[in-house]
Amino acid sequence: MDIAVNVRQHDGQRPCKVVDLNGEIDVYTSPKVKEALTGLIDAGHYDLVINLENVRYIDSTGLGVLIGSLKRVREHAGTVNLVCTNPQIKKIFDITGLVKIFGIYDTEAAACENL
Amino acid sequence: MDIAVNVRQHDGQRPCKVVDLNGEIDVYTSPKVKEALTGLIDAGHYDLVINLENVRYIDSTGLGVLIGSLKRVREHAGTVNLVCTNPQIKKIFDITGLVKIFGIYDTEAAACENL
Amino acid sequence: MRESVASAAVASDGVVELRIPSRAEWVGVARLAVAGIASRLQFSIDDIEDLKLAVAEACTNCIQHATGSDAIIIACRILPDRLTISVTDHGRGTSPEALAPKRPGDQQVGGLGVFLIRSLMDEVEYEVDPQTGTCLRMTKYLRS
Amino acid sequence: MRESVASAAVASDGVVELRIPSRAEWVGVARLAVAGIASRLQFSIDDIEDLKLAVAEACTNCIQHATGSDAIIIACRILPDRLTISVTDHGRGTSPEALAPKRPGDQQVGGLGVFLIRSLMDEVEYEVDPQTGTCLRMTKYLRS
Ligand SMILES: Nc1ncnc2c1ncn2[C@@H]1O[C@H](COP(=O)(O)OP(=O)(O)O)[C@@H](O)[C@H]1O
Ligand SMILES: Nc1ncnc2c1ncn2[C@@H]1O[C@H](COP(=O)(O)OP(=O)(O)O)[C@@H](O)[C@H]1O
Repeated sequence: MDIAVNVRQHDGQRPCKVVDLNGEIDVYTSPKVKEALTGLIDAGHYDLVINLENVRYIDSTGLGVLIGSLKRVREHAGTVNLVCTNPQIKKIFDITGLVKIFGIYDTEAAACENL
Repeated sequence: MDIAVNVRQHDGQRPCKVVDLNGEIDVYTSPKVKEALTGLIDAGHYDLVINLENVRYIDSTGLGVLIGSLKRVREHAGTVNLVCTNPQIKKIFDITGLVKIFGIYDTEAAACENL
Repeated sequence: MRESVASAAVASDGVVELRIPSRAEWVGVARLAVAGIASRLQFSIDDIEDLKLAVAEACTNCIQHATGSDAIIIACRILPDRLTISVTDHGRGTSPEALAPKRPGDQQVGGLGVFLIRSLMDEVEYEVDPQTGTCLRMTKYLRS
Repeated sequence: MRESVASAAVASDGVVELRIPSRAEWVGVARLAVAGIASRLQFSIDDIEDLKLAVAEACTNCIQHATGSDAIIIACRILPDRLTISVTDHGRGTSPEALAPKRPGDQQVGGLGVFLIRSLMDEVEYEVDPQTGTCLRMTKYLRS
């Protein structure tokens, strides 16, 4: 019922920060995710890949944090791509229409290449 | 929160039935375990190896079923050996003193050989 | 391996009730309990995930919006063909419009909770009293 | 990764309460809920297993011995240094001797439940009323 956040540098065609999330993102844990993403954006990192492969659960507060981050980086011509393979979590992005505003990829490589 | 029971024949020095239990043994599931063990004993199988390696949880009703089976096979000069490596479950056999009445082994091979 | 106990539970008028403080750290316990109840009733893994999310969204709304409520009561009623879950708080209620069915706006940070609840459950009903609080009753049917 | 919320919970007088029908199939839900609560409070994995077993033994006794009780109430009180769980039924009570501390007899099929509860928890107290039922209050301290 907790979340672990880990940030890595990815030096590809277009360098970016990769944020690994591991656990469950809910009303209790999403402030920790928000803090990490806000920290990166405040430090000038506007291209982000958020890896949700090890996220077993996400609710609307988690979605809100992702949407908020996307809006902020877009003000700086940046973008947020997601890595997600869990069908239940994909379903939530589908239902809410968020598939249309996020780039969602099956692999981290694809998410980084398509920034 | 459920239990799966599977019975295999073991043809060693002393042939026996090996009972694989997988899941949790509690007041809800122990009747199913009892039924399986009673069935074997009624059919004349008095040497039993009960493999608890995939048992994540056992309570006093589960212990009661094991003790009841041991008492019944002993009336026919049989015995019940257990395979158990889970430290939490070993601890319960320790606390209750059941380590003294059951043969408890780390491997199925050892449990079968020592019947 | 999973055996249905729905019919047995009905006989004893099966209600499982959980009461948690209206605080973010206890929503995970509500999710766990609901997952346990739903798996006893032979709901599919997908349906269990839907139930967990719907209950969590309801609890999150109590915590974030039900001003003055210190507890959340989650009552699960087990019927042979369905599970009805009510989530009740005793805080300040909202207007019916806030809870009405609607599609979420594009790129809007909030406003997804009620939409998700309505999407994931088969029947959803809000009872709002500005004085005594909000009661959300939602049902999911067992697919057979 | 696990963060203690004990101190925060005290401020709001944290009590998590679960009510289940007095039936074997719901004991697993009680175990899950207690495991969730205990893991929020930074109990070790071993201590969480102890708590699950103690609560399950208490529920099993309500189901098997508390004649006339149709529900079990499990109340978890969260304090900074301990978790106190009460398990209450409203069935026929037993004699204090049945619940007194004693070692289990050799090769006896029953009689392990109360012994395990007393072994696994730090403090155990029974309150028995033949008319109104049995309340077991048990405490485990957080090891620091
Ligand atoms: N239990 C509740 N008590 C009071 N107001 C509520 C409750 N549940 C929902 N609401 C209202 O409904 C609105 C919509 O909720 P929701 O769709 O979850 O979006 P959000 O919580 O992001 O605003 C909330 O903003 C709030 O005004
Ligand atoms: N909640 C309860 N209501 C009535 N009697 C109880 C309750 N809990 C325990 N008892 C009594 O205490 C005795 C000892 O319980 P226990 O050690 O669990 O062994 P067992 O359940 O196998 O008899 C029971 O036989 C019963 O008489």
